[in-house]
Amino acid sequence: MNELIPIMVIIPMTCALLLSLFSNQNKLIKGLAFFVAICIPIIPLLSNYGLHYFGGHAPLISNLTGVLYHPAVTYSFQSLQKLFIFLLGILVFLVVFIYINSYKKASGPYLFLIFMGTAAITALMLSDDIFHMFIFFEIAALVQVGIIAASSIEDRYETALKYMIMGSIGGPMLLLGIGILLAITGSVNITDIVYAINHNLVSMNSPVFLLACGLIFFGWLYTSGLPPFHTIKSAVYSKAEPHAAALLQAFTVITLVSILIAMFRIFSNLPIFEALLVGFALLAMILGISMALTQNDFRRMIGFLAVGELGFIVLGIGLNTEFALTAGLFQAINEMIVTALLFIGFGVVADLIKTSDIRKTGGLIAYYPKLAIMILIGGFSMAGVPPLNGFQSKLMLIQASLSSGFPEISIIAILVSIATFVVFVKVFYAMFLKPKPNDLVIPNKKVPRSTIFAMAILLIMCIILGLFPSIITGYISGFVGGLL
Amino acid sequence: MRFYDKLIGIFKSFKDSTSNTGVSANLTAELTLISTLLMACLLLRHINILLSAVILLGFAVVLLTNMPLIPKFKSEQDDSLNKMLFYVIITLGFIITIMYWGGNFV
Amino acid sequence: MIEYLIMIIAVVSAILALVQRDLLKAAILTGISGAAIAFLFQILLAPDVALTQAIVGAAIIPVFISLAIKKTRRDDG
Amino acid sequence: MLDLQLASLFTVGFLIVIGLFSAIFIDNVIKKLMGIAFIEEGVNLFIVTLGYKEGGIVPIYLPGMDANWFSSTAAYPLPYGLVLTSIVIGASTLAVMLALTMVLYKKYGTLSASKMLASREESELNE
Repeated sequence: MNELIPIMVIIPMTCALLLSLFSNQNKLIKGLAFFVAICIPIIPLLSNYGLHYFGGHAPLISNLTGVLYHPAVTYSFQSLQKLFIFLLGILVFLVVFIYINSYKKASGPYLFLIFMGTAAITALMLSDDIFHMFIFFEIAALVQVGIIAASSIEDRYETALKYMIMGSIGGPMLLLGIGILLAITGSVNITDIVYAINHNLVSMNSPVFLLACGLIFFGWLYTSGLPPFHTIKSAVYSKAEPHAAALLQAFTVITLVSILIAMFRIFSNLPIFEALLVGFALLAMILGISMALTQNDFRRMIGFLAVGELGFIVLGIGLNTEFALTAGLFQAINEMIVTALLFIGFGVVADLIKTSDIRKTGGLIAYYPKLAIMILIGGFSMAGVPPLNGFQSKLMLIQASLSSGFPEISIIAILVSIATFVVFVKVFYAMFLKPKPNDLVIPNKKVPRSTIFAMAILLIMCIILGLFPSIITGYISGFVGGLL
Repeated sequence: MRFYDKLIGIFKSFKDSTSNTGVSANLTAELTLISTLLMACLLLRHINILLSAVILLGFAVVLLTNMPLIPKFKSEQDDSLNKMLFYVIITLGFIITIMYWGGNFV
Repeated sequence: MIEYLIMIIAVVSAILALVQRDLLKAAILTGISGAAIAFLFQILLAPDVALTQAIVGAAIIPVFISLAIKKTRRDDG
Repeated sequence: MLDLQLASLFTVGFLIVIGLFSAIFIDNVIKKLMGIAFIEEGVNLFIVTLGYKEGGIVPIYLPGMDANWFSSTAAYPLPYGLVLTSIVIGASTLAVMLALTMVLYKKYGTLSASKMLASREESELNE
């Protein structure tokens, strides 16, 4: 059923507007949010692969040149989109579940932000139109700012304003790049742009085309939080509520993947594009891990780790072989799951003991043993310990970099994985195993059951993907085969 | 011998500010940073082997003589808007320069 | 000829807005720059965009900025 | 005389450079935000300039026009459609940033970015 493709965007958006409208009726919005959150992962499973043309404007053949062009905004739904939207749906469901269970009075505007963000990210993933992507990129940035500002952590407004000022430099640069592409190809549809480039209607060597590539690349760096934006992105993660941070990193990963695939389709014939991708991926890995090791705030530490892990995704795509692309996209999925688990786990600890400074924590394993084990396994998965999913994708990436003739990259990847492990040993020791400091007050409160449930589901997904990675890689390699 | 003394001094300089775990984490960060950056320099051999050798040696000397790198790195990557904007603009300039003049050569 | 004059007005009022000490004057100069750009859109054959820009650039943005100035402080500092 | 399209592109360049300059070098947050508004206006002007055609007409099809004549003389309307959206996005982004500035002014009592948006870790060390 191809009609379901626009529904994936329309349902969360409508739900967001309704939630904001009825924001004073607590029961109603809780029920509506829960119902829609269940629907969101189901719709992509029911939908068929295909294209959807808004307004029914099917592609036309030009009388003059005989070239097919797309007059409508086009949504393309393929196996990769199915996978990512399904996973995003599951994360949204878990986040909404945690939220409506842990607060007596649900806030309509806050749920509005969550669902609007979901709609924007889904549209970003589906869209085949580069200007459409820009619109939802800006909406996603605004939603992220709203989610940070709605939290109760200190210094949130400062971080929000900094993020927006950065975004106001990154966003117009992206738009400028899109404008240049529009000027030299006359279209904003990615398929049309790719056609024009592949049939030499556009000179690949013209400085204007290269400038467009650079500007779009810069805008993409902002939205995905790679260096030089890694400091602000990790601050954004650490200033959001725990469940919201889990959602924000999923937004970031999907935005990264969708814009990266669009850029890859347009610019992959430029050799310098791959060099830039690999360069920034290595920089993100190195800076992310070295900053994570030196932090004392464990939320910030996970924020930097999440940024560093993004480097692995970009690395896979920058290597530009079929196997490497599959590995990179698989790593994206694993990172979404594992980082969500860690943000929820660490965030709930920070909420309970009212501090996130590892110098002031200790001895928590006696109080929260379940939480400790889940966080430990999550950390192992992110560091790449064998039977878990992080191991599978990192192994694939290392093999891919070896087979494409870059042994240095695989050594760097291994070193970064080891350092990630060190970060987890440090933070696990400081939080759970170290003797309890005298001034640490542990409230007589249990971990909310909904949080344990959400973490358990994410953990089961980690283990299943680690044991049977072919569930996911089949979908991805089908998509990658069409991309190359 | 002098180099060894310097290294010991660096370990001690970490120690005064943080705890035991903090020292080991900072040391790991330091070693990871140096080794990965030097490894990344090796990638330049795909452009020119001589260039990569020269840059690798130069870089190694610079990194090892400025040894407590992590405090410098950390102070450069803090949350101040001015520092962030500085690096953002530097990166924008870098990308545009590389693209505009070097786009056809790599 | 008028179009070149409008371009010069847009750029000069933008520069003047940034060198003002009084933020309220700067907000008004931002509005002048926005209005000049709206005229430029009309000259560049986009009357519908010019209408939107005339509302947003010449009225809404200066009003937002002056509201923010009213809630904070007027002098540059 | 300078070509209109080229002159317009120069205006774009000036606006973006002025905007970037103020966003980076001016300390007052409200002036930073004004600079950001100039960047956005410059980019919008760039995209509108793309659609301009010298000696063309406004791309509105009126009854009685010859279709071939219209398609060869009218300006390219796609960029104009896009700019409408991006103007509104720019205005809403600016509004959110101004609101955040107002909140932060209440906390700090200053509009200086180097005081308001500085790193918090330094003040922790001083304690």
